[in-house]
Amino acid sequence: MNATEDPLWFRALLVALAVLTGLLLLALPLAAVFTEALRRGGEAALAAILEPDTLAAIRMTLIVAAISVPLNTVGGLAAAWCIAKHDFPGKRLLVTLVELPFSVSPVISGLVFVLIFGLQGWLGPWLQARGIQVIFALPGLVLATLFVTFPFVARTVLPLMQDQGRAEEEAAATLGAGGWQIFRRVTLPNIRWALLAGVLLCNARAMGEFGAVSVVSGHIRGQTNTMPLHVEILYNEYQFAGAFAVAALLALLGLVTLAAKAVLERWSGRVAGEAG
Amino acid sequence: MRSTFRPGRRAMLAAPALLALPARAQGVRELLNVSYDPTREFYRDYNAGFAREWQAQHRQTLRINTSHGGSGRQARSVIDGLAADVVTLALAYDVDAIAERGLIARDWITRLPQNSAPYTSTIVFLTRKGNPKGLRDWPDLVKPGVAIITPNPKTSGGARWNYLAAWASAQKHGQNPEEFLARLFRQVPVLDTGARGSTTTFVQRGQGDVLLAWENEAHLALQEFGAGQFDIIYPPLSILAEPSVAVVDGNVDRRGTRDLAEAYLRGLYAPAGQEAAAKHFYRPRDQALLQKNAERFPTLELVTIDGAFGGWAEAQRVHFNDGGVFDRIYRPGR
Amino acid sequence: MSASLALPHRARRLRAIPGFGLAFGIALFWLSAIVLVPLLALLLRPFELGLAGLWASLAEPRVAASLRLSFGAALLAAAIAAPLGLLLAWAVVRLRFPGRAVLDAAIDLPFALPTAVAGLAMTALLAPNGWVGGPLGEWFGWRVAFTPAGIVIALVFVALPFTARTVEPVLRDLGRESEEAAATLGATRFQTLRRVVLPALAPAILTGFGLGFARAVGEYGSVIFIAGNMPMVSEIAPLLITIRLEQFDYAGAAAIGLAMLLLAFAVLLALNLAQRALRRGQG
Amino acid sequence: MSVIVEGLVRRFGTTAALDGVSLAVRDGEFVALLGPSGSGKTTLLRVLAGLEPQEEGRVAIAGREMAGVPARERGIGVMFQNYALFRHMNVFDNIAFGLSVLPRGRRPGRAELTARVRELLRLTQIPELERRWPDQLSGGQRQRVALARALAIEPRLLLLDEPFGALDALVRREVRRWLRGLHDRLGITTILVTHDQEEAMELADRVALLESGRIAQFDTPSALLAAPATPFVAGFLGEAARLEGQVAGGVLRFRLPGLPPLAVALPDGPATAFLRPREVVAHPAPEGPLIRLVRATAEGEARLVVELAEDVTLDAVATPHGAVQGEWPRRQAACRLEITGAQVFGAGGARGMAGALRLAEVR
Repeated sequence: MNATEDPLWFRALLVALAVLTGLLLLALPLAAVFTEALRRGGEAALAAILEPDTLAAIRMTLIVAAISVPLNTVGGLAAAWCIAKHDFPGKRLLVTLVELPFSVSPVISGLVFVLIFGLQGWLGPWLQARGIQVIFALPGLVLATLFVTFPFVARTVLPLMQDQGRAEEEAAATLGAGGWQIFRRVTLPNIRWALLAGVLLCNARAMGEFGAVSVVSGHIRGQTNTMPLHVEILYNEYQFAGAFAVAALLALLGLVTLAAKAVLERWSGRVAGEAG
Repeated sequence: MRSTFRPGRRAMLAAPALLALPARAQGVRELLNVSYDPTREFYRDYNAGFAREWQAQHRQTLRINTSHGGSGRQARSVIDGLAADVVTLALAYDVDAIAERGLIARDWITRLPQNSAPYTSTIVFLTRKGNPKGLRDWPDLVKPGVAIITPNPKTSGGARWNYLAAWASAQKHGQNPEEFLARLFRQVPVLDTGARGSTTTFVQRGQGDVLLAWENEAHLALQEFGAGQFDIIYPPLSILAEPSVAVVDGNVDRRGTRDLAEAYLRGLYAPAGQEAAAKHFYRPRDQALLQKNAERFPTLELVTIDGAFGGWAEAQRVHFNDGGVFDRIYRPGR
Repeated sequence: MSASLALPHRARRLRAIPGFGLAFGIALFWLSAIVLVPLLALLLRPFELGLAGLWASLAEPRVAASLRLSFGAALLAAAIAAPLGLLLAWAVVRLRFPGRAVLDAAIDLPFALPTAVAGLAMTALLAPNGWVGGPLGEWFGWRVAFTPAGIVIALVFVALPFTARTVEPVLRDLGRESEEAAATLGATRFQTLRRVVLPALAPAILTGFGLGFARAVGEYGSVIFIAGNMPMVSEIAPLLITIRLEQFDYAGAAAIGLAMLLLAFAVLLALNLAQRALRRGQG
Repeated sequence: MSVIVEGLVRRFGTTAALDGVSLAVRDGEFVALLGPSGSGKTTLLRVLAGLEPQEEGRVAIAGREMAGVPARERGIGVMFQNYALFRHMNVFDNIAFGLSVLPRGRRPGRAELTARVRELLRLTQIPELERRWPDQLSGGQRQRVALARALAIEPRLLLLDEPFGALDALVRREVRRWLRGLHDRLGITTILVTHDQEEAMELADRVALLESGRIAQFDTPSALLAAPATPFVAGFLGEAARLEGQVAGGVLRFRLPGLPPLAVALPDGPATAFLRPREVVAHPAPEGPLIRLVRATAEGEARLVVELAEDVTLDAVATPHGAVQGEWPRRQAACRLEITGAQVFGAGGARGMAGALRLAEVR
């Protein structure tokens, strides 16, 4: 027996415990979603998804994600690049601020935009006078989603960037490359898989956000409902199978995200492994 | 790198376009009705009929959007700028709150007949089949071992009606109403945020022996989940719930939808509107129609908010505001 | 929006890697627009009440109780999720068994699963007539859904990936050399784990605990369905914020939000300090 | 291309990594920056490359002031400590990088670029590695790729940061010769950072010895060895042992027993002497300091460690002409030490050469 190998019974116990935790805490809720969704059969579930209001919610969710994820990717990359590759006063503060939205309750995340853009808020009356609708419309949904998904890209990419150090970027600088060239040709290729994983997580969260979006949505059927909000609406209409069908669709998106992320990680690991 | 990103970018741009609805036809007029939870089914019916009629009369296609949620939350959204043309909320208090911010004329309640409430409802008990705990009147609810499901009066308009009905009954029976309500709420195991949440808890999760519910919600629950599982019990005394409707002046003037909004609300008083209300278990104002449906809407003693509580503003202040009676019920040490 | 913005005193300071100005500009603009300005609103709004009013609004027993519940449940959930996360990380990194890859991927599930969906699923499972809640009630007489216990379970679910994923890379990095060294020095396996492995992992565990806590304390979607929402008992602070909002009490709602933010910050700061002490003790 | 550095200062927090460095490198010269770790040599290199800002002082390269000129515009070839090869590019792309980021107008076409890279591969003698990835290369190969990459931009100045650190001893020696040969062929002004004095002495025309952010001495290797300017230089170079003593009347007497006095041209007072092993010769003797260790060297002489006092030892060489051949030198034998020369510094830092005292001078 290896010196650092635990006895078989102990390892078996650990595996059993881990698998049990995984089953109880992770797999069971998922199973519940799919079981409930299929309670009235696959066709009923499909019909619920193909209903116009549901399709509108799916469309809204995709639009919100399509706007907010790229924005957060650019911003997150810029912040991570500054933090990992440059020195400047207040760097620690920037790191903390980037992580801040993680510790803010989603309800507050929605509330802050109501406080600013609401009719009782700072900019509301001015905006309304000009016919600009921010909250209870797409911009509000995007803002709330941006806030909630803010740290994902930066946080996934930053450790890797810091780990890789600055030597390659400095080498590129001495070879005459400009900032954008360095970023695009040296930094980005080195972090692309981590970046993609971060973008995927960001996307999953953007599509699944409930609390913050709920505050700023206005819940107009077929217009400002996203999928998670539509789940709640269907649920409140006693269309449980429909609610869980949409929930299952969301869960499926999440699962695809996870699978893609796992594949990415394995792939990048293999690429690195092959090269080394 | 470059080649792997390109198709992704294209797909991302294409995805929303794929799902995009066709551009809206010209001449379509839109109306947003911001309402509360239990009216979904009713307004879906009414909207379809109203749009048909409007199309026939004005040659305009209508697109009526609805937003549903807890009554208070909906009022708050309108206050914060949700561009509602009409509000159809659970309580006059919530409409008052909007009026206070200047979006609705202060005298809104007198602009339409019967306190601007085109249909009414009341609070009833929904029990398990056969009413195993024998709950007939409000005092029965606080018998030991009875679990009561009701939403939180702080967040749910319907729950405030429940609360006030119980209060009125306690007064009638000569009990200390505050003590009665304290006992009652001690027997509530789950306090959902909205009426729909409570119904789900009672029906779906099997919690509690009795659900305090809008009359229309109780009927709807029977209809949705099978009549064989639950009984509707009418207590001898309850409260007259008057869900209020109003045109949001600030918004219709801005959006140019006043004619439409006013017609929409007036239509609720018209025969078609009254019939739709009755069909969805709201008590119509039309006496003839009410008589015709007497089987669904049994007569019982109904106190009014103005008569028993001095109006909504007063009831809200005394009972539901922070530091009011409801908060006292949950004071620690009781 | 150039370097001069960051460095008012040194207008043209030389930087090793070019491109800082633009990137910093983007980052700063993005941060301000999406995070700082909105939070400023949260910071300023409560003071409309005046200091006394602000205090009165927060000192109310229900608010205090909900804050106690939110923070207590989140801390407890993080404390439960920390060993569970360690267990999962250990299983994924150190043990070989069929289904390991699936377990590895499943750890991120709460990240990817929309919180409302998680809440519905948890409620369906744990309700007295649910798959898990039923047997629990029948056999043990336990009630989980609609009690603080339900809240804690939902929060453990939410916090788990944070604790597992912070420990995992450190564990992977740790290697077996130090354990082997300990073994050659005559330590028993238990002594090795307790005196060599655990201290090495402790900062990561603490970080995971902090992240899990931060995520759990504000959680709304997955808790609201299962909480029961009884004032003084199972009413979480975010719910109280919504309640205040629905009473049109913006300042009061923002006050609770601010209190939560500051409290969460205090907890995270304390954890940070503890972690620094821990590292120093090791260094 | 000449490099002029004057009064350069660079601080990190409160500690000064460079504390007023001045240096003038001639065109085509090979200069080594030598010093213990933390002496500021890498910082100096990074300031020259434009990777660290200069806070005070000036840097001029080929007569052009460098303040505010970013690294990318300096046209200086840098070989980094761990080579910093782009891990996601193969060898060809690594070398081609500098050419491919030129402004469009000056960027060579594909054919020309390929030709240039191939030429560099030939020059660095690694044409077969063109399609390999950085992690498939050995240390020596990586080094050549890094050099080829730095040379691709046709630098007028080449900076090498500990370029041999990652190589094993045998490869090191070979690569060193090759590098110096390449320098002589290309004639590019080269500055090398190293902590290995043997490396610096062998490669460089002149060596700048750094001590905590200052240049202690800048001279040819032989001059450094023959005439160290400060006690630090004397102590750092040539494994010299440091011994304290007292000068009186032109005679240095050591504080420790067992050492003969030396003649030195210094005023009276305390003094410090630096003795290299070659300058201390042990003769067999019936009594005296004991030999603790004996090590044979490839050159055929015996290196000794002699114990002067409790826990104080001195490196020495043994006279090959021992009384008993084969028995001498051996461990635990007593010996008499003769000192053939030393660098001595007086109290004020005054330097004097010391030599063996002729008998007549002993009073």
